[in-house]
Amino acid sequence: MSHISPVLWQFLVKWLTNFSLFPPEASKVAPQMDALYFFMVLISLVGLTVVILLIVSFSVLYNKKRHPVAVQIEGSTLLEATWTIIPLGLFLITFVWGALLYFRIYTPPANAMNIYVVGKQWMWKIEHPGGQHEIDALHVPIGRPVQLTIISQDVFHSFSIPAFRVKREAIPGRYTSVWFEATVPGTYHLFCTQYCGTNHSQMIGEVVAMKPDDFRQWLQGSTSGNSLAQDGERLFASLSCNACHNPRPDSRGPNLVGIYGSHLTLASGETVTVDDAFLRQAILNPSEHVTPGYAPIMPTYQGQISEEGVFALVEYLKHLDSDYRIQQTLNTTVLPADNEGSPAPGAKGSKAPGEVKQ
Amino acid sequence: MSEPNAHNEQGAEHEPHIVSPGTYAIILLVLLVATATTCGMSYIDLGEWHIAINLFGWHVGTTLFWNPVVALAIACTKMTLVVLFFMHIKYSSKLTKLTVISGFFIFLGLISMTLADYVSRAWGRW
Amino acid sequence: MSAATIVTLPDQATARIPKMNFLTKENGLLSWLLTGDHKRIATLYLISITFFFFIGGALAGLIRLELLTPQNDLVAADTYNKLFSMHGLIMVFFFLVPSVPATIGNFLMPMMVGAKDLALPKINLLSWYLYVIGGLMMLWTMCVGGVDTGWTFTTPLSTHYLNTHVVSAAMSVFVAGFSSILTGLNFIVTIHKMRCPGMTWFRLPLFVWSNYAASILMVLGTPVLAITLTLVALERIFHIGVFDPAFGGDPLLFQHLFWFYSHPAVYIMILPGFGVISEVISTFSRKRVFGYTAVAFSSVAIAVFGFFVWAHHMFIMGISNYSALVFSLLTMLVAVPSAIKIYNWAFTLYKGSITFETPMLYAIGFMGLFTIGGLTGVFLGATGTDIHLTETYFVVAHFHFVMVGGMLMSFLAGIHFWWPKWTGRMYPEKISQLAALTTFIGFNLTFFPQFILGTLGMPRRYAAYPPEFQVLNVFSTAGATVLGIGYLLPILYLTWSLKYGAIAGDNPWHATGLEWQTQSPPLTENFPEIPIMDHEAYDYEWLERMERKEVASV
Amino acid sequence: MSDSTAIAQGASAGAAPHGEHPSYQRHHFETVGQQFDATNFAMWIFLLTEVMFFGGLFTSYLIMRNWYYRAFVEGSHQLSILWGTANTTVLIISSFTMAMAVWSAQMRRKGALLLFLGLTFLLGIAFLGIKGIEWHEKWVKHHVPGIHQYSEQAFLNPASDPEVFKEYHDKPLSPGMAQKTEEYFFLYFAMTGMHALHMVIGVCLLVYIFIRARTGAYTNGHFTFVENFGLYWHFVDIIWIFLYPLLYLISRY
Ligand code: HEA
Ligand code: HEA
Ligand code: HEC
Ligand code: CUA
Ligand SMILES: [Cu+2]
Repeated sequence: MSHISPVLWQFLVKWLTNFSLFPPEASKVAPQMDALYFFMVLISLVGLTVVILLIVSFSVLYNKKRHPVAVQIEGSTLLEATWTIIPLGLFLITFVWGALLYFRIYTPPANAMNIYVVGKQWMWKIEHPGGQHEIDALHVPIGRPVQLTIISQDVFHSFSIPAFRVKREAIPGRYTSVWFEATVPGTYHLFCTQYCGTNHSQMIGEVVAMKPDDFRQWLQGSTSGNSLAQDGERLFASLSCNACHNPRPDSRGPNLVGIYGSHLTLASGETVTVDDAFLRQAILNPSEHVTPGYAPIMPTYQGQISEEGVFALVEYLKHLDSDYRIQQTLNTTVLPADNEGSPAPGAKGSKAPGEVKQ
Repeated sequence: MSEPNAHNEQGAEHEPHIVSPGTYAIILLVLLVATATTCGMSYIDLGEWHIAINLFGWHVGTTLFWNPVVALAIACTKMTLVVLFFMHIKYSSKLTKLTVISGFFIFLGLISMTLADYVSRAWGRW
Repeated sequence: MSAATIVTLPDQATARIPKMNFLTKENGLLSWLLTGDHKRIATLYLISITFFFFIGGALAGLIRLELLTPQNDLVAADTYNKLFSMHGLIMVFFFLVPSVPATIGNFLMPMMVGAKDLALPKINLLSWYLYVIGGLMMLWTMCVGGVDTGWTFTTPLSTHYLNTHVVSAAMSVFVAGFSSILTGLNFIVTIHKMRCPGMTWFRLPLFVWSNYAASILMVLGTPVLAITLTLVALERIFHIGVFDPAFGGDPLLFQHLFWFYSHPAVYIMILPGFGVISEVISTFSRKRVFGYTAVAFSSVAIAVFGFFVWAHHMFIMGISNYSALVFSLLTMLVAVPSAIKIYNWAFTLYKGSITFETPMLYAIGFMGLFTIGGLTGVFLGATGTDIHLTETYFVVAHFHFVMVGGMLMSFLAGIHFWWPKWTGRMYPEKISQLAALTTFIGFNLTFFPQFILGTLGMPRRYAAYPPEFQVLNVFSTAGATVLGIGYLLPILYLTWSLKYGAIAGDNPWHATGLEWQTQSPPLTENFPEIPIMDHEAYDYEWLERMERKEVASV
Repeated sequence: MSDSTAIAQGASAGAAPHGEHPSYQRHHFETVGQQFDATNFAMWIFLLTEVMFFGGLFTSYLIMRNWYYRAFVEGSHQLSILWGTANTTVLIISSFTMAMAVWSAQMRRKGALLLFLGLTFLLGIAFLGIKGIEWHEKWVKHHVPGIHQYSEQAFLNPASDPEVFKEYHDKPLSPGMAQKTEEYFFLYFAMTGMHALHMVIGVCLLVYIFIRARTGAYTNGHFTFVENFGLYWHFVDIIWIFLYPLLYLISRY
């Protein structure tokens, strides 16, 4: 058979082995998304079937041969109302359902572990809190919510994991975030879905969801020696941030210990919550967020720190809760906690503003 | 061969209303005074108004500076005068009036809905 | 003064093409290039957009060929990017936006309202010239190397990261935009000011209503695109930025401004098509359109609401979640009027007396395909599912269903429907029915698999893709070939019919519109004398009475 | 853009005589009134497109102003209130003379028409002249973004050139913010430039109208073109009425 047309044969084989109508459901939100998707398929089928049924049956019943003289009809308010209200109702249901899902996907839970993602033409750089760097690959444990903090270094990109049904734009100059909880171990596609220039279609990679133990092993195996926070600490010293930000009483800059998660009142009267985005802004555009009691003397670091560097600084400042030295020794990477009760050091919100040790 | 009045919508306006020079002069005067006011006003600090709402832990707040608001209000008044009198809208057909209004409606839609996005970004953590 | 509109009986056996008509009035190239006659300008438009359609189609062919295999082996990634960018730009701005309004609309609008010409004939001609200038700029851009921004000109990619001909492409769209503004302006003025005696708003054919709605969108939306593209060009030339964050700008601002035009633009692209469908369905089922007022007002509702849903293209791009909520809700609301239309058309068939000539086949195809396209739009309008589906082939399939399955189908329906009026000759019926069927089959084969691809997660604008997506892509490419044939056929037989087609007579379809109550092809002045409208639109009983009367008087 | 509308309408006057109708009536209109109405309405629609055209710029301006308020204040203080106010006055008066020109045409007074057209023209030129002076100043100070090396030095903290710095009574800006003044000037040039472009088109049309008015073209009862041009001119005035407080008067106290 195969000698007749090898191309056709291959094609058939491929079809039979690879054909699927649906991507794998590998995250907690995937079945929820698919439920809505199927609901919409269903109402679409109903709507479409009605349209087709009407057309076909009228075409048969009232074609010229059967029905030579048309009967003029103005319209019908009742019918008009029917096909206004039913689709409207169905669309509103999809709206509410969709919105719930949307807020779920874009609102990370407090105990999520944080992984940083930098997009640039044309690769994804991933920074784990434990200092593991990855390029075009992302390793995550299953059964734990993972929050991605994403930024782009140049143009728009979009971080997409179809098997998890999540996707978020990487925007230059701004953090965005998305979260997921992988459920099935396996290797999945990672795509850049926003058109970003020549090699847009090469900006792809793999997401590897692993059992917690495997993940722990992977973390240990691929550590770079320093945790991200330690990288940050080095930067903090080498950029001489500590010349001004230090625990000395006469320091020129505010003490940054425990600042993460607290509420700051700025000189302009605004109150802000210190989060990743604020820290980034405070480092790159210090003049826009002046703390009362301090002169606006902090220089801008725009263009001097790479986005990965900013991530490292942010991660460092996040953990700065007692002293300017981080309580970590080299080679001890941040490991995810197995039980919900004790969130990992990287976990967001693990430290409510009240507990801040000053 | 034509029946002028059979045409819809234009019957009303064969002879456009002629506004008298006196009216124009008054409008000119008002416009000049308004310009002077705008200019003078900008040297006075009209203060600001803090709007702050605290809803279930959300801090929704902005500060409204009166100077630009007043300046823009005056500009809008000036515009209205120019449109009504210099551009004869006061004496125009309903259709033209409606056209102008709907144009500004869409214009405001563009500005307000875009700004609404920027403003509300601060409300959440997105 | 005639009391009733002119009706002359079609007598296809002995009919001759009238000696005096708009095509023969004057001869020579200049008489065409300097014409003020809306029907000649429509003809010029028809020729030029057909030209651009085939260029766009050829690019689509290359896209599909490249996607036959997972690797990027036919063309380099850069070339591929240029292919789809030029394909999108040409198809949208040089084919679909002017398609129905500037050709069929231009041809019919004055006749439908009972006027001798559009209100501003010179402006109309100017608009064609602007179109041509814009088109030449686009062709020039293509010849010197093309542009690879995608049709959406996404900043900061387009402003600072590409070294292709972004500025000339943007300016070409700018110029073409003004062409469409002027067409819209002309229509609005004509509809308001040029209606013949007795032509009240609710006697207007629905084609006029839907083009009116589209014109509002053109007039108020397009300028925003113009200024946005100007800013893109300035930013590129002077290296400063309102759109590039590296210079303190905001790329989302570009998105807001761009989509403020480009969402209404999708309704510019569909509303005139709705108009064609109304005319065709009514004529071939010999019935007044069911729920005339509802259909008329739904067009206007789409136009008004259509302005306020633009951010549904930006759900994952970092707009505020609250904003996403509002825009999603409005998107759902704007989908309803389309549903109203579809069901009203379906019910127009009820108790009609239906025949299935080619325009009707296209119209029925339209209803099925547009419903699918529109409903998948709702998938994208729901914020949650959009996260998964956006920027994948699901979107590509969605918009080809509405644009190609919707608008292109209705364009072809319209061209066939009014071809006898336009040229005085019939197109060959059997082969055109075959063409309609071919496009329908080819279309589904091309674009249906793309829904599945999108759901599986295949991103759009990919020159190479993971091998497991190949099977569906092969289907799609195969379908595109069939589709291409389906589109080549009409151009062949329509050209053929110019010389050999049967003489059509004035009103081969026994349609009620004013345009059918004058000779085919019409006089330059459209009507021997200005008609007086004394009946409702789609009043087939009136038509019958008139025809009977004429028979009696012969 | 705008001139084309007007030209095509103006050309209508040249149409061939047509039976009992006045020579300026185009053949496809039933009555002169219909013609007037249609062109007038068309002009309004056209102005709406212009509103949306500037709308994009205003939106960008508002967002940037909110983000970089300090830079916008400093940038704005670089403009001369005197020139700005003078220009506003000039433009408002020119709007008045234009309205009077339309009135003269309506009253069929050729002399007055020519006078007011002439005045409008002069005021238009005056506006452009003043604008030119202002732009020149920016050029000299290297405040034209993009063209030659943009100089944010003057706004900088610490200012590199104490002499320049003395001019500024406000607190100097941080480097990041100082750079954003470029954003202000970009929008300043985009907005006033787009406005000036409209003025230039208007002034050219005025010359055309003036020449034709001398032959009595608009004082024969057919003043549509003057009327429509008037609408255009007032529209351009309105844009400036908004540009003036937005660009010149940010936080002057
Ligand atoms: C002709 C063009 C056209 C038309 C008419 C539409 C119509 C619609 N579009 Fe589409 N759209 C595009 C062209 C068009 N679109 C293009 C070109 C893009 C991509 C741009 C790009 O990124 O390159 C796009 C992208 C696009 C997106 C963004 C996707 C993304 O990038 O994430 C969204 C999201 O909301 C959307 C939604 C809709 C909706 C809700 C409609 C609605 O108007 C549809 C309304 C119609 C119906 C709903 C069908 C009829 C209804 C029935 C028969 C009732 C059924 C009955 C029951 C339910 C009982 N479209
Ligand atoms: C009106 C709009 C319109 C029309 C009619 C079409 C028609 C077609 N489009 Fe297009 N398409 C768009 C608008 C349109 N498209 C837009 C806006 C985009 C997005 C661009 C972007 O991402 O920026 C897009 C993107 C797009 C893609 C996605 C590219 C990507 O994301 O990587 C694909 C892929 O299959 C595609 C395919 C097709 C096909 C097969 C047709 C077919 O229907 C075409 C059939 C016609 C023919 C095949 C022509 C037949 C004639 C010949 C072949 C002979 C030619 C001969 C000579 C010239 C002498 N289109
Ligand atoms: C010249 C002294 C100086 C240097 C160097 C400096 N800062 Fe600052 N920093 C300040 C001052 C003063 C403030 C408070 C006023 C302000 O916000 O501008 C501040 C504020 C901050 C804040 C905001 C917190 C708050 O309470 O407002 C952060 C975060 C910060 N600095 C981080 C850094 C980092 C990271 C570096 C090094 C890369 C750094 N700083 C270098 C002086 C400095
Ligand atoms: Cu990065 Cu596409
Ligand atoms: Cu849209």
